[in-house]
Amino acid sequence: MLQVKQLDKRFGHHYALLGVSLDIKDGEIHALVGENGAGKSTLIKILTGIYSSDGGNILLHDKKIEITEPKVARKIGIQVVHQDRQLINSFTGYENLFLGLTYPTYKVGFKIRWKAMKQKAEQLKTNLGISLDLGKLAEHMTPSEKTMLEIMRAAMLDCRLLILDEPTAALNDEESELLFDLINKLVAKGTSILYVSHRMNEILRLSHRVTVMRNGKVAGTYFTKDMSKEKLVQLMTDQTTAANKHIKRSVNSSKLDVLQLEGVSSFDQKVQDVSLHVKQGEIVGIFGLAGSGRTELLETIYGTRKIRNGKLVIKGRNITSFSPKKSLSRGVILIPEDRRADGLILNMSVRENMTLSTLPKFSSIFRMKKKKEQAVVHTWMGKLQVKAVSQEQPITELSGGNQQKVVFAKALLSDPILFLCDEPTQAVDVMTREEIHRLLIEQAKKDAAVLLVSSDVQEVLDIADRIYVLHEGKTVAEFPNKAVTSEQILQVCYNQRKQSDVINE
Amino acid sequence: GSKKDTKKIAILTPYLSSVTTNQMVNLLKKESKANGWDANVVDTKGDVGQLANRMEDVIATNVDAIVLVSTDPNQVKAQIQAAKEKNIPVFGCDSAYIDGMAMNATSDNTAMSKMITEHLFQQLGNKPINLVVLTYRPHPGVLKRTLELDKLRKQNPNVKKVIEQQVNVPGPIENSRKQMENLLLANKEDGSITAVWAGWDEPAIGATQAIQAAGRKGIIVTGIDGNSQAVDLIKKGSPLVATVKQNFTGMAELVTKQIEQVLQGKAVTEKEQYAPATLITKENAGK
Amino acid sequence: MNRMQTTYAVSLRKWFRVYGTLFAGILIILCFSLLSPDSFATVDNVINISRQISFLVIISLGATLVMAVGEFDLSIGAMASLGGVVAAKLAVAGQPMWLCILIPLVVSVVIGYINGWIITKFKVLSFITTLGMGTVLGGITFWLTDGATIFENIPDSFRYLGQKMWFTVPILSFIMLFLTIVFWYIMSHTAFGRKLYAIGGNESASRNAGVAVAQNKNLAFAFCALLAALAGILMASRLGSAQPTSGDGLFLPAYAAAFLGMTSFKEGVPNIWGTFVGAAIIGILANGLTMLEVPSFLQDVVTGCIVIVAVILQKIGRDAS
Amino acid sequence: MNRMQTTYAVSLRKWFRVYGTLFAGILIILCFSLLSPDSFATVDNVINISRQISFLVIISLGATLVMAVGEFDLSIGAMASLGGVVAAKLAVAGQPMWLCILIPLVVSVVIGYINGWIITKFKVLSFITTLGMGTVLGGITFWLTDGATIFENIPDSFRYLGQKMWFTVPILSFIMLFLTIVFWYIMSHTAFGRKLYAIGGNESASRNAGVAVAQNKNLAFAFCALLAALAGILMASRLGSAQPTSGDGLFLPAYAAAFLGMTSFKEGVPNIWGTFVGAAIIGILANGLTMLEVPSFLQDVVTGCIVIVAVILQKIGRDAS
Ligand SMILES: Nc1ncnc2c1ncn2[C@@H]1O[C@H](COP(=O)(O)OP(=O)(O)OP(=O)(O)O)[C@@H](O)[C@H]1O
Ligand SMILES: Nc1ncnc2c1ncn2[C@@H]1O[C@H](COP(=O)(O)OP(=O)(O)OP(=O)(O)O)[C@@H](O)[C@H]1O
Ligand SMILES: [Mg+2]
Ligand SMILES: [Mg+2]
Repeated sequence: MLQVKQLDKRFGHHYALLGVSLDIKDGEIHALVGENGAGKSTLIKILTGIYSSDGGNILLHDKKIEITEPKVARKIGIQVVHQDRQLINSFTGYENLFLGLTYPTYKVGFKIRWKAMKQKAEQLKTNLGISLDLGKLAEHMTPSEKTMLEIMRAAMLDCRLLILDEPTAALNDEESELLFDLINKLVAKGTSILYVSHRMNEILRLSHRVTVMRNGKVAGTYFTKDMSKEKLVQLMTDQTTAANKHIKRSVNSSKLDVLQLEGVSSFDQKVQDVSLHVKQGEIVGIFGLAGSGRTELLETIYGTRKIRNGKLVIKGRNITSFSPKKSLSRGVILIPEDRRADGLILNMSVRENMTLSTLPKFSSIFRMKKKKEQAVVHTWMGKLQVKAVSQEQPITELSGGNQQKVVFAKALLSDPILFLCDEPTQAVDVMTREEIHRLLIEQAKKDAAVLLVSSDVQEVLDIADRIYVLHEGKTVAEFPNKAVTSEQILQVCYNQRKQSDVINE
Repeated sequence: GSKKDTKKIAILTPYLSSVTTNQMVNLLKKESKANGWDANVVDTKGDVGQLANRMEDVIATNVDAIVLVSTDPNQVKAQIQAAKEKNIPVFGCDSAYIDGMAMNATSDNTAMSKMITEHLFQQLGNKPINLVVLTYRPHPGVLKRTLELDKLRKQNPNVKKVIEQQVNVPGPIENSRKQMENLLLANKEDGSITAVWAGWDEPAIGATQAIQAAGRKGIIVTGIDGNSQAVDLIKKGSPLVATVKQNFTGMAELVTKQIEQVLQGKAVTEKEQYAPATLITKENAGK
Repeated sequence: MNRMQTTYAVSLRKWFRVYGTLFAGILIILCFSLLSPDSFATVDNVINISRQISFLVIISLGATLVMAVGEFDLSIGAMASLGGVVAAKLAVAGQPMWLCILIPLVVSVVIGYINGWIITKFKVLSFITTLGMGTVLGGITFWLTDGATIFENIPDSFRYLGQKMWFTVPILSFIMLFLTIVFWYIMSHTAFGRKLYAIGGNESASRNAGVAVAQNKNLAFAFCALLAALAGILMASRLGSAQPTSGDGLFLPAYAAAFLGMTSFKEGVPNIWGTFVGAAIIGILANGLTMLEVPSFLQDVVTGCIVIVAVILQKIGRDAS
Repeated sequence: MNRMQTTYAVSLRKWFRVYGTLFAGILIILCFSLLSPDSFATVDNVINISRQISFLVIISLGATLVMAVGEFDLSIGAMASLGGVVAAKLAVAGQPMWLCILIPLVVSVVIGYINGWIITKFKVLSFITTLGMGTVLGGITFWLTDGATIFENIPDSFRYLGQKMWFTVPILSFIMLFLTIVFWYIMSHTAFGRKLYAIGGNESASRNAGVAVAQNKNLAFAFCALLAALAGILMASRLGSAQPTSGDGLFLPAYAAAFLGMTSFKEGVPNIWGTFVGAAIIGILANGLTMLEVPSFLQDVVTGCIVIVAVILQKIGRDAS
């Protein structure tokens, strides 16, 4: 139905897309994969009228079309769920659904027919089989709820092609399953899907065909059934990499505890009575369903969330006053969940971002030691293979994965003894993901401790030595990562939920 | 009027930060105190809309008399009528008289302007007059003075050139000084500017400072109001040669006397009363 | 604590959070009523206040609209002055009343639209653009009036709107209430209003969703200028004269009202009723303090402190919940 | 087009983008120089302008600092007035010069810190907080002066800084240049400046990176108030008198300068040299237009238009690249 021919897109001197061609058939799930910065999001933004192309054509049913603005794309049936959520936080779900559409109104007085609006939304909800409280404000929704809401919004209009840019990046497995059901329902109705993801398993399971992008060019389009994870990775990177298998490490039990929590609760009760400990050289995973309070737990430890009671011990010292600054001085660092909102200064350069936590190292009271700063940044950019034009490039211009590397470099610069990592591999391509894992393991080997939150059970199982399961802000289980399966962990999560449901009744 | 023993007087002005208005208000306050009245001063910082609001407020509190200081009553016509309906007499001090008011005591702006302008022209004799006018037309009193100047300068064949600049309020001294500095640099030749006519004393002071700082000779400045900083400059023999001293004390006294009469239930002596202004030059500045 | 008590406390806090500023306003009214029962707490004075705040409310509504789309219009003061002056000049020239009102309003809409157009077309900051526009408008007003107040030969008909009453209530108060309700309705119950909020909430998301961002922003600026000019016209009508700087004094209070309002009703979002309450608080403070014969300088100090405290209290209410 | 030409065009555009406002400034200077070569383009006038813009530059530097942390301080005008008045009062009371300067500066730092403290402690909007603080300060100034200008018995020593020259250059100009360089250095070459920019760029990320957000913001407000008070003191020294409202007129131009500056040097970021250029443009316009004897109202119109056009031109330069 949709054909893209020889599309070019330039940012400054740099081509983000060069001669990209692609075709999508009716009722097809077409996957798009590629490393961070390969140009996937850029392609999507051109298809939806956010960017204009610098060359090439787009054909819809063999007719040339010009997608000059988002409105046009919507009119011809191209709907999109962008990588970064596009919701109005102060609006309810209902209103977000109607954003950019003609609201149902009375003829006299132009009053919006709120009831009709709700009915329409509820109807759609039933049709798609989504359960979601649309009366909530978007700012109070969890990442998965937001994704569902955006998909519903796409389905509001006649939707012939639905583009999903990393929809599962912020979702856990359970939520992802819901999403896949939804996708399958839409496809059954004849909608085509263009699906972007870094999660190879999803791609292999879901899609019919897959297009691989590399450095702004198309490396090829293939039938998914002929593909395997290894092949895809190879196509993406144009090199054969040894599959990075998890090396089981054993932690010396005589090592000291870096972090100890005893009965810690946060002021807002998002974290309740949590007890756990992390040893030197240990990677401890925290798993739980969305909204189970994992982010909040890390924030409480780090000092951005007020603690109510409980005991927190770092390296044997009982901690009584909390702030990110103090945490940093104790060697505790946080890799936040939302990189753009909480991790990066978007209008600053790679260099300025990287050294922000460790400014005293590079300055006296009177001046910045610029030479030293530049040298160190140069070294770390090399070590982590950050892809950027120079260290003066604004961080916004980097792809997501490279931004995450800068966040890690910033963390590593402060020689931490404890890493609090919240979804560190979110929206990161497979290669970078492996790199980040390697990096964490390397740090553990150097006797640093890692507390890792991830919505991906597999990730936790891959690198954690021990796993805690969190539910409604409480720790409900602890497993050593030996012979434990993902099923078992998920079992705990769900059973716990049932148990609590029963109590409430 | 109210039944209470202490009479309440409301003194309203938008220009309390101007030296002369301030002087009058303080006099009025003092006189009121001497008469055993309770005087309340309301200033609206140059905002006439606000002045109307505040006037309504004091009317609602049933004050015994209202004094408008340095205010054009035309801008609060409706409020004056409202006061009249409630039998609250409205006095003007350095304002103007319009229907509905009890009386107004003022210096005659037109007459003062005539006095100073003629003095200025006389000082320059038959030399060509290249005049800088520093004024602020939105102020009603200053406007009257400026209009009189406009009339007189058109009648005088010696006036060769007129540069009029509006002075920014607030901050008139600083602003007029800047403008004068720029004009002096733009007119470097001796005689290209021979006189500065300022609508009131503050711009005259700013201009004088600029002329002094530039070390320019052959430029004379006049102001109007007779505030003590200006009088001081005249005394010291600066380019500021003259101002018209308004008799603010006289005005305040006239108004106080009339308020007294009205509060005793008598009628005012005269609806428009003038406190005569005097020309201040180097000769009489010391006194 | 027992469960019910907690719920009660929570809902009280929530009320406080949402209606904090309103609450502060009521507290202020109570104080003044106790301190000067004979003059403050009278029907006359309520009418008086409602008339006094009418200009401020009207101009603040406009400020609220542009704030809703995430912009600022610093030219509203100059626009109000210009509106009043143009209307008065037309009235002096003997034009019929409806023309005297219509022409400045049309002019203001054009100017507001130009403001918006420059800002959306060239993607420049509204702050600096409207600051520039304000300067230009001030110059034009000065040119039109030669700096002088216009009051001579203004026909009585021109004073009608600003000075007459209907059923003992000033027409001005009716206009103010009517406009507040109309704009509340527009902002809360029409697609246009919702789009403005969407733009302010997340401009790029709105654009990507197909909202005509530029067009709606331009309209917000046009409405804002319209309301500013109307406030200026009504002020001229009320005073029976038009000063070239009369509207300038409305500029800061208008934004103070809108910002005070942002802490009410809809937390952190500019909203019409919040603005109304904000403007009312500012008006009531000025009125009550004058009646209590608080000296000018102390009035300023008290007003400033109350504004700060009102905002802080409301925040504390929020954090506690 | 051939390759070299393209590169050339691109780098020209880039230059234009980065130095757009500077370019506009130079253009304005050229125009004035051509139109009034004998008076505008003279050494005397350069000195004159440098003295005239000194207050504006100094107060704008402060505005730039708070803008860098993403806030506003609307109390700078009132702070300048207060600073001047306190200094003048002390001078009249016969205090030595250094005390006359030091005391208001200390007071201003405390007030600025309180501004910051309220804003960071209660997480309220700086806009409304400093609006309130400005009102309070205005009241205090009024109370100190009784509304009157202070000029009697001011000793000559008080006039030294504002009126004397060193090597034919006014001390004021030296102070202005010195402060501009100092604050440029602070903002660009010290960790403190880097932190301020980081906070303005992303507050939450800065906090996570261990930047003491509240503390640094408070300092920015303190510096801002300090610079405002200093501007006020110098102005009083220059005029040999202190008016209770003398600083108010600096408030809008200060932000105009800072916003004009944001379009220069560091695109979209408040920056010291940009602000300097912005203030200079505003000062040069006033100077040149007065010299050309352009009527007041037209000066306003021209100034407003040039500000808008400068911003637009710079944007077009950016978009082209
Ligand atoms: N606004 C922009 N300005 C300059 N360069 C940009 C801009 N947006 C994207 N780029 C560059 O274009 C390239 C493609 O980016 P794009 O976001 O399309 O990658 P992606 O494949 O979606 O990566 P990811 O998997 O990390 O989301 C990157 O090198 C990026 O740095
Ligand atoms: N800004 C907010 N306001 C109100 N509630 C919120 C806000 N952010 C999150 N929540 C709620 O807090 C709970 C915890 O959310 P959060 O997403 O941080 O948990 P999590 O365990 O880290 O899960 P994940 O990160 O996988 O989504 C959820 O119920 C969520 O709806
Ligand atoms: Mg992407
Ligand atoms: Mg989370």
